[in-house]
Amino acid sequence: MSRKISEEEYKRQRIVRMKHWLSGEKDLYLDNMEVIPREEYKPDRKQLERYEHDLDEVMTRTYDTEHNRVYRFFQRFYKMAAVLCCTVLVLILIVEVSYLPPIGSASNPASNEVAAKYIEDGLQDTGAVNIVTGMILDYRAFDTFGESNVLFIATCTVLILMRNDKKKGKGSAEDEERRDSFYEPKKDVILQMAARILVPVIMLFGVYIILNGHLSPGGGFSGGAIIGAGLILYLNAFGFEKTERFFTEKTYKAVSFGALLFYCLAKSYSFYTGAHHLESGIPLGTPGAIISSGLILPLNICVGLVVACTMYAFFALFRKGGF
Amino acid sequence: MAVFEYILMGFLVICAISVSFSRNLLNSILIFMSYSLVMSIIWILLESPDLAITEAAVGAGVTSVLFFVTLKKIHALGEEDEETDE
Amino acid sequence: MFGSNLLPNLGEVVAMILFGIGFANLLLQKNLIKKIIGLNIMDTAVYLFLAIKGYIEGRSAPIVVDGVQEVEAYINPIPSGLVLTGIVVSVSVTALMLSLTVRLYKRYHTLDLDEISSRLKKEGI
Amino acid sequence: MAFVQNVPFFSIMLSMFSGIVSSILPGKAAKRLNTAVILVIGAASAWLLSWLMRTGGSFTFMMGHFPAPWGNEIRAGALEAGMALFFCVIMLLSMLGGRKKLFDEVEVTKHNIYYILTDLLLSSLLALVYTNDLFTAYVFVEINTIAACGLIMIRQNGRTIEAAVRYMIMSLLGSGLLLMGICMLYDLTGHLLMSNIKESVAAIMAAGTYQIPLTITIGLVTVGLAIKSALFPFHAWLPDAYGYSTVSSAAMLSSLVSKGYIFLLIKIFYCVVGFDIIVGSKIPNVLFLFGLSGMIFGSISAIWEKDIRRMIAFSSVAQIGYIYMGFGLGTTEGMVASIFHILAHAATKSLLFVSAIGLTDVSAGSRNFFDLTGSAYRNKVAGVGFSVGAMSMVGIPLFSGFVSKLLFAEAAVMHPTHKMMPTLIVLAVSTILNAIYFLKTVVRIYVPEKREVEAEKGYFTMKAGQQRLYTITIILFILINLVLGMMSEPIIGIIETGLIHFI
Repeated sequence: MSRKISEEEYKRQRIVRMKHWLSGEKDLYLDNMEVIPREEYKPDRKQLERYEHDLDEVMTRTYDTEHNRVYRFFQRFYKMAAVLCCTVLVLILIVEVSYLPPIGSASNPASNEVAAKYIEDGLQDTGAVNIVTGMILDYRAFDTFGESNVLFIATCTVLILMRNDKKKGKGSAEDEERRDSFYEPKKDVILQMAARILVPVIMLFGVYIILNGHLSPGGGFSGGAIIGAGLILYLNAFGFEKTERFFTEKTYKAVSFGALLFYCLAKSYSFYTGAHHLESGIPLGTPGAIISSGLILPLNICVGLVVACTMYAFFALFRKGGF
Repeated sequence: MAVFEYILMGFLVICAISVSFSRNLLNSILIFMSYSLVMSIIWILLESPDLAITEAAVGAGVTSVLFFVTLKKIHALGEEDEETDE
Repeated sequence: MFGSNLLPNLGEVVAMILFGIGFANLLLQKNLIKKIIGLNIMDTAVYLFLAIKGYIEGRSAPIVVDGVQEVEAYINPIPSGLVLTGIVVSVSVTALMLSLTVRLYKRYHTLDLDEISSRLKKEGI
Repeated sequence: MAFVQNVPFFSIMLSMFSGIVSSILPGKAAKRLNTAVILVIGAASAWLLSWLMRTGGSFTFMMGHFPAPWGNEIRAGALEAGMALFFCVIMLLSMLGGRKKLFDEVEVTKHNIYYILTDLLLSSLLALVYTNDLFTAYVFVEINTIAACGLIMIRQNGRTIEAAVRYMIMSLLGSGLLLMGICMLYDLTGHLLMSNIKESVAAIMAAGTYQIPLTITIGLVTVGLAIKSALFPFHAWLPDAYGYSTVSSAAMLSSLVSKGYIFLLIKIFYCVVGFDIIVGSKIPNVLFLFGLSGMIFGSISAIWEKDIRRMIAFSSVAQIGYIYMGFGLGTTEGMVASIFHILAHAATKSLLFVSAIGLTDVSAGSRNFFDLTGSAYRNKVAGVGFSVGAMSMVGIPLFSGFVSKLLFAEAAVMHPTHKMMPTLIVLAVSTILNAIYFLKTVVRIYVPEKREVEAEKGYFTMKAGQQRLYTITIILFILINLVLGMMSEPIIGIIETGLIHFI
């Protein structure tokens, strides 16, 4: 009742018009402005169509690879240029190599105080007999953590591409069965016999390499790859039915999630204490014993689990888009 | 470096070139596999056993298996017809 | 043009030639699978280069034996560590590329990338 | 050690942690976690930035129990903190702006993977920004590449997979060269840590040994990173990858992924080799040439393009040319202009992608230039956003693009040698070309379409109230653009102090 301005005036206010325009209730420009009459649109449309038609024509002629001489010339030219580029690259690299310090000599810039410290204090600092393992899992652990993330993200991308998500579609059960049997290995006696003997040995060897990663050559990654190879052999010999008893997508998720999470938390703890000059409070043990060298053994096991699962997962995803 | 290493390295180059020019995909994958094995031997000679184990397990093992599966899948796909989405 | 260390560095020259072969394969091969093999050759060539760099005449692998911890006893451990990390990366990338190949083949029934793209351009989606 | 100094370490680890946790979460929870993590990291980076501006200088943070030449290390200064904050803001807005589209275009079962990819992408970007170690940089470059590939092909049709393959091939060529360069640098200096390499490089240059291999090595690293960031002759993968992926991915790829590589290149120029040596090695001249040709060629291709998203993608090629041209000037002013252009381009290009998707949505999904007639009336928010982005790209005052063009021109005028005239001429030509294709599009979307035609083609009108999240995103993007354009002084100040602390 106590309006200061009339509704007409209110509606004419700029802010109200802005609001209306934004919410699209009334199109100021279409309704209140002079719109070009319809007739003038028609030739425009025709022109447009002609233009598009011409463009299509040009496109088809351009990409008619069999009859287009310019295209073929360009292709050949590109190839020549690329070969030339590669040759020049190799030449440049060889020239560079010829100026590099000679290989095999002990006075190279690369064998400096960094390498010396790893060799001299590695055993005391990390507790690992294998200096390379001590280096990648303790001195330069951040790189290695990044590396396991590379594996993780690669599995994610392969999952995107290869996983079959249409299993529950109707009518696909039969199709699924056909496809499954298509990819399943045929019952091969020789392969099965060989697998029966080889798989336990391969597995044992992989476990040995992982557990001895800080004592002898190898470590989480190589051992994990060996276990993965063993699993792949088992799968090839006995088929998905057998492996599904102990290895499904859930197992994969649980194992790799647990291992990566432990890795992440352990390394965060170690980085944090390291940066603040706190004692990490993890005993290094006696060098040479199996249970020694602090976090390296558990981390090796984690890496091994992740790698083994990843390798198997790659294979299973490639084979039938699932586990 | 010993003569043996140079022989192996020559073998590496031969493998790499023949991979590029072989017409059969299966052959190229097999050649690549032997390339990896030779590489791991060279690494043993260069006193890096960690690398040798890893390369033997990964380069000659898992990677080649992945190549084989891909090849099998592609040939299998050639026989049956699928992929209808989008 | 060439420096003085061409002959002593023959191993590295081989690594560079391999790198070039891999590079050319990755760039020029039409077949996707061969491209991927080229990628692997290129990566291993870099790793070979690194491993040769770490090698020092007459020293043994960096695993402490009998408590000997002199610098003179072992080769440089850093390149080995870097190569280990690198190998993982190249396996992951290979798996990713192979799965992309399978998907492309499923859709276009060819492994030739140029043919696929010219077909795509003709479709003009 | 102040508590705030933990922020770089904390943000890298937190984003990785959230990526790992997202692998077992359902899509919605992963989405919430992703948003929360980006917000937390952005706030923490802002805190770090304000602290660094107050105290000045930079600091290093040990990753592990061992000090500098033996263990890993990360390093933070004003520029790094600012970049981290900016990346977080742009990533958050791109995710918000494309969320609705994401639900349509990506299978439901794969939503959580999308969030894993973005989390890891963020962590790799942060690591690239903060790292002080070349090999760590290489590992995270690979994570960045794979994540970007995943982002391209998560919307699965033939085009995106083909684009992903092309992207991967070019990127892997770049990574190979980068890794080779890093190995050779290691061989020449014996270090992987940036500050130590810099000392050794200075010693090498002083002694005069190994000069030829050093120059070639720098060239390898530069070419590798240039290939990865789609500098002009290596851009073949870019239009398809940006044009056909889902919109959040396109926005993030153009504004974050390539910028991460470029930032790493800047870091290598300043912290690894030293800017004087880079300028002395004549590599900037090559970058200058490629940058100039990229500016012209990208714009011309964009004019020919009638698909609006590919047009924006080609415009990216031109803008990356600008950035490399700034490097090529070889002066500090040119570098400041380039870094400012990184910010301006990131803010504008993601705005353009997000608003373009609003326009195409109301035009029955057609991306054809001619079908967009009048779409700015059907979706007003998107229309306003697109116009702002276009004006910024063209370089109209008040918007961010204007400031960066001004900086480039200033840097060119202050340049001591003969690079002034080519820079100014190409800058002018490229601005005109930009104006041709962007203003053409703006005019096209504001030409009214007849009601009957709209009804016939199945167009509809999208009100601001129906897309609240989208509207907020666009408004925030416009605000960032205005802030960059009108309050550029303090930002340029941050860049300059950051560059000083780099040395």
